[in-house]
Amino acid sequence: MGKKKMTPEQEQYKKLEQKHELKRPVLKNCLKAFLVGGTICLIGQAVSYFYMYFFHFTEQTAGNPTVATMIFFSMLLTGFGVYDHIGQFAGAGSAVPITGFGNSVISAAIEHRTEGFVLGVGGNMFKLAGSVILFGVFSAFAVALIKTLLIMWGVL
Amino acid sequence: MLKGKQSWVFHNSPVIEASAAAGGPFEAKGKVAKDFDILHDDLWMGQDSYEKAHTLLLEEAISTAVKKAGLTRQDMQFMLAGDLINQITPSSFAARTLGIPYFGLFGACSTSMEGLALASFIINYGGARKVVTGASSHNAAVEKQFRYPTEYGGQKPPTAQWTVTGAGAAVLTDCKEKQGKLVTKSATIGKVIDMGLSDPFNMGGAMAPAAADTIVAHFKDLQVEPSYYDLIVTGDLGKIGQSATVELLQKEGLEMDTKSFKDCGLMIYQDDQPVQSGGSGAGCSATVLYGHLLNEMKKGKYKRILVVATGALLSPLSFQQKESIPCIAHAVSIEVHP
Amino acid sequence: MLAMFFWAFIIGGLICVVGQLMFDVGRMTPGHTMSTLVVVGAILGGFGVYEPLIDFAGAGATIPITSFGNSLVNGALQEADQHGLVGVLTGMFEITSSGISAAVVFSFIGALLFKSKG
Amino acid sequence: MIQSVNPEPAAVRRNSGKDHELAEKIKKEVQAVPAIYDVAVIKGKREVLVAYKVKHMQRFHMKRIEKEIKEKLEKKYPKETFIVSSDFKIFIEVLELKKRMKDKDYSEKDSEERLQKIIQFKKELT
Repeated sequence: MGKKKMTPEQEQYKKLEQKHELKRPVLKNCLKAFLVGGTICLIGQAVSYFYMYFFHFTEQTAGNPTVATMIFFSMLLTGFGVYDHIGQFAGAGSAVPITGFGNSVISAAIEHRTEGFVLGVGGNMFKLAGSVILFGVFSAFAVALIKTLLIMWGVL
Repeated sequence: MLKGKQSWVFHNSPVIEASAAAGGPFEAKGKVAKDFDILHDDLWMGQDSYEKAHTLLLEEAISTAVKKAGLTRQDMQFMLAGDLINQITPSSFAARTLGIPYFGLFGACSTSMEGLALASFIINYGGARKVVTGASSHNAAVEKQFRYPTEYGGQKPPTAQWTVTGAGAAVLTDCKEKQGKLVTKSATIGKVIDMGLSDPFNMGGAMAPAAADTIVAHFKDLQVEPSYYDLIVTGDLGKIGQSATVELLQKEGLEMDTKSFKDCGLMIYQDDQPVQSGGSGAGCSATVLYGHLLNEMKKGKYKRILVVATGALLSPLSFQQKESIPCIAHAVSIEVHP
Repeated sequence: MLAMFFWAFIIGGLICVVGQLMFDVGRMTPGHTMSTLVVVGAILGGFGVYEPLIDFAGAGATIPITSFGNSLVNGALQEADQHGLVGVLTGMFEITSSGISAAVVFSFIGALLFKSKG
Repeated sequence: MIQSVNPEPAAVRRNSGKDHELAEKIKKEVQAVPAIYDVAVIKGKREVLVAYKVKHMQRFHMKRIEKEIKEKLEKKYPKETFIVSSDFKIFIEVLELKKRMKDKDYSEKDSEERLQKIIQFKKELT
């Protein structure tokens, strides 16, 4: 991160420190992320088939209730204090799925409850997920705008 | 009296009359649980916020230490305390309840030794006859401020450290009867050192140079050898910080024996507790010293120890603004008076 | 149908591995990682490659956060198709609203029901 | 449902041999497409509903396949209106309708109504 210029002394220490730093078990972490992330998606698939069989949803429209249901599961797991343990094990496996998005909103909401519902819960709910919404919306705006303009000008 | 560049020698040997440690549920499962005076089985401790629980921990540690010294809080002339929360409110709120004239300190995780050094100084020069000092931290309150919500499923890397839920306090007096009692002999005040590291999930690595600097300064100022101490214990360097410090000291010509060079962050928890690199937080060195280590000294296991508490002086804001982490370390030596 | 489950697992898992690599090798914070993945999803959506991936992997593509970016783009494009440029703005949340509203509603319920466990 | 079911083609007008014949022919036509493995055809009073499953590895091209089949059918049977869908839900609905149609008491009017509902459903989802 630190792109600042470092003094030779600092550079030297950085090298020394890196020798002692515990290496992140990247391969193991990736495997765990794969298994847990895959399982969450598998559950999501089961939920969407559930909505297709028993409710009036098609392959295309089942996505919405599936996402909502997964976030509901996420709320329960977060509330009972399980999701953070899954997260420590799975890393991105539980952070990348929509349940991780739900977890980031819900955990912030629960955490700041002691500051009241307006300033605490309301004010902090999106403190982690806010950047996801910002960059999602802005990049979607840019992408959609460019594509629409290109279509209008007949390039596409 | 000032000795060397940055050290004090306390000729009047302020006495550590009594000390106490309070901890949370996670510490109750730790390696030194039996040395805690009070252990809570719930992080909330019957309060309605973690910050209040944090305040309660310090109140309890101080009250217990005062009681163990056979005194009342009205006998205390000053209280020196600090913690990691914004504007050190838990310590100040505890001071409000206790009603002792109060100095609020901030030295991040080095606060425990900053307090002990200053308290010793005040006693040594007759600035007071009875002083209480302490430091505390609360895992959930600190995580909330510095990192993510505790329920958030973010993965902590192996370099991360676990903030201790606990408070430690000690009562210092100018008691004339010193024989066999624990006294503070000297203190070395560290300078702020920044080696450019900026990963908040690797505090130990960032703090190691500060610890090494203070340790080197201590031996230079006091002109003693490391072997003078039975134990040199650092605050909360954790696995990475400790091994980096050993190497840094080696370069300065100070060989550290692994038996007599320990770290509170590595002493407090069991090996199988999920704390990654070890414990940290202002309560880490405070509980291990004022609980476990002083007990061991009373039992006669150690005669002279040097405690080097280390602190990372960052804030969530400074980290987000891509500032590196400035660090500090203060050392205090404690001996059994002959 | 079994193939659907299989590929949901594989594709979903692989997207998570990409995220894990961003954590561990790229040393990115979760916030940076998720934001980047959403942007990637939006761009893939713009090129029209994300929808076929959803056809192929089902929940394996709709559950990862990348689909959030994709559905934002699709919502905007659909609306733009009907109402021109203004639609880019107004249609944005057409499809994604369920995720956000579920997150908001359930978080509030969560905050009412649960206490932080620490 | 996990395996392919290969449902018989059906027609809403039970006694119209012509309709049955047409459904049969369309099913064969669609089945000939290599990317497809399970086809259900129902000839309604006006429309022909074609639901099918796409081989998994071909699912990337589902939209293109749908378009191709529709064009192919419309070219071959210009008089008919085709509703073509690869959506799993539509497939389930078609099977459900076929099950009901087996019942003698289920009138042609009911069948047609239900078929119209499915068609409506398919139109809504895009």
